[in-house]
Amino acid sequence: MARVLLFGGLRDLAGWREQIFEGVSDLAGLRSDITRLYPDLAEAISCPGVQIAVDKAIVRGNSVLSAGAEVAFLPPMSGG
Amino acid sequence: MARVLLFGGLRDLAGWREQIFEGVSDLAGLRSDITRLYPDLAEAISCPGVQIAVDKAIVRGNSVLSAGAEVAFLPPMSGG
Amino acid sequence: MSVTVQTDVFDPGAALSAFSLDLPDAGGVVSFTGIARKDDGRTQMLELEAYLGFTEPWIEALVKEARARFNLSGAMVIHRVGPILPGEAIVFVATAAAHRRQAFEGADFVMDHLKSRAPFWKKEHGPDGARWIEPRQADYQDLTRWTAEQTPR
Amino acid sequence: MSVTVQTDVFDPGAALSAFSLDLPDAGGVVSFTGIARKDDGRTQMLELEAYLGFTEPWIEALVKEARARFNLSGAMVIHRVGPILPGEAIVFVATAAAHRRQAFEGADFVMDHLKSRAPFWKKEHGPDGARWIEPRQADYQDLTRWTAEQTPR
Repeated sequence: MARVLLFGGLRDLAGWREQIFEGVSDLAGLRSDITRLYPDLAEAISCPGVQIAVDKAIVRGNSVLSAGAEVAFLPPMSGG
Repeated sequence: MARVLLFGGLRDLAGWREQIFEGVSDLAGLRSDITRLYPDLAEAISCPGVQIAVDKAIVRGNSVLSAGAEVAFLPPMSGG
Repeated sequence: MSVTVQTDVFDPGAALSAFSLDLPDAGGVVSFTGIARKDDGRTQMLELEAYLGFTEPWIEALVKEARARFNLSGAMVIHRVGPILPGEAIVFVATAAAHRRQAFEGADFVMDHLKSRAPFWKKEHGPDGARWIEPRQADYQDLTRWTAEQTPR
Repeated sequence: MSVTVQTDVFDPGAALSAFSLDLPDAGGVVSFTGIARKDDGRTQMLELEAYLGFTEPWIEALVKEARARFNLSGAMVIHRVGPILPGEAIVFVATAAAHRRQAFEGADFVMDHLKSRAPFWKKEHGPDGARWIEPRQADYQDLTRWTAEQTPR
């Protein structure tokens, strides 16, 4: 189970801010589920410039997700 | 007649801050009076770096003094 | 060192007073306040989003770097999130140091990095609708001032 | 534009609040506060002397130059004279501009010129007596940052 958070334009695109994905154990699996359920979002989060944070730390490539992990998709940051 | 003002270290040296000099009509005359009455001060105000303001405007060289002119001797400024 | 991300409107002057209360031996204090511009009515509202728990540590790390680099004796950042109206303060940065050059450069450094790199997402609401915005090119250029070892003059 | 030379102690935060009240379309406000350092007790008191009627116009001309050069939409200077105790504010400069770089450079410019050139005379009272002081060499060096046409980066 992973808690997925969307920020900025990704949230507007998906129409939601936070969602629980059951039965995922790594980022690759989560991406598959997102592709199946939200193809537009899947495309958007594959764009260069979109970063992924697992439990509030930026990760690159695949990553194992512990139970209850928080996965945030971060579009290019606008600065303060 | 001129009103003479001293600032900074010049005031400590002379022991006064403000004094009226009667019967002076230009800076050269004022300097003569100061040399006669306060030789130490006269020497100090001849040092490079000491500026003279007549009626709050910096002057260089000799300058005619109108009646009641304010003459300020300004040692090197320390900045704020 | 204090970093606050908040939705509440704040008074930069009150922030500067609070910051100035506890400065052991500072010779100079610099503050910067970023204000939402009126832009002739083109922007009616800004909306700033942060990732709480991620954004604050990011700012704290930036402030820590600035403290070490410019020998700051104190630093404070307040950053608004949520809806922000034209004329309201968005960000406040204060730095204290023994000498004024350090305080100036510390505040400048923090602002350049906050404006270009900080994890915020910004939406502009105008008469023609809303749009998410990205840093201006000028903000990225400002960042290059701080590369390598030397500090800008 | 406001220039004040005063003997009264002031709160930099209150000054920043007052300055921030009337800024038509500023995007950035920078403030600098210069504080009398404690210097491990070496300076027990500073005494600042101005030539009233001469010092204020000098500062006003400086602020006017800064406004034109950095396109400032507002500027404020408060400068103390008389006896000043360690920890008290000596000088406060605030600048406002559409963009933050201008506000930073405007405040920096005003401070560099105030510190090295302004018509004040400063006496330091310490445990070994009092002495009149002159600008530090570093203050003169800061001035060279603003010569020629270019602004420092």
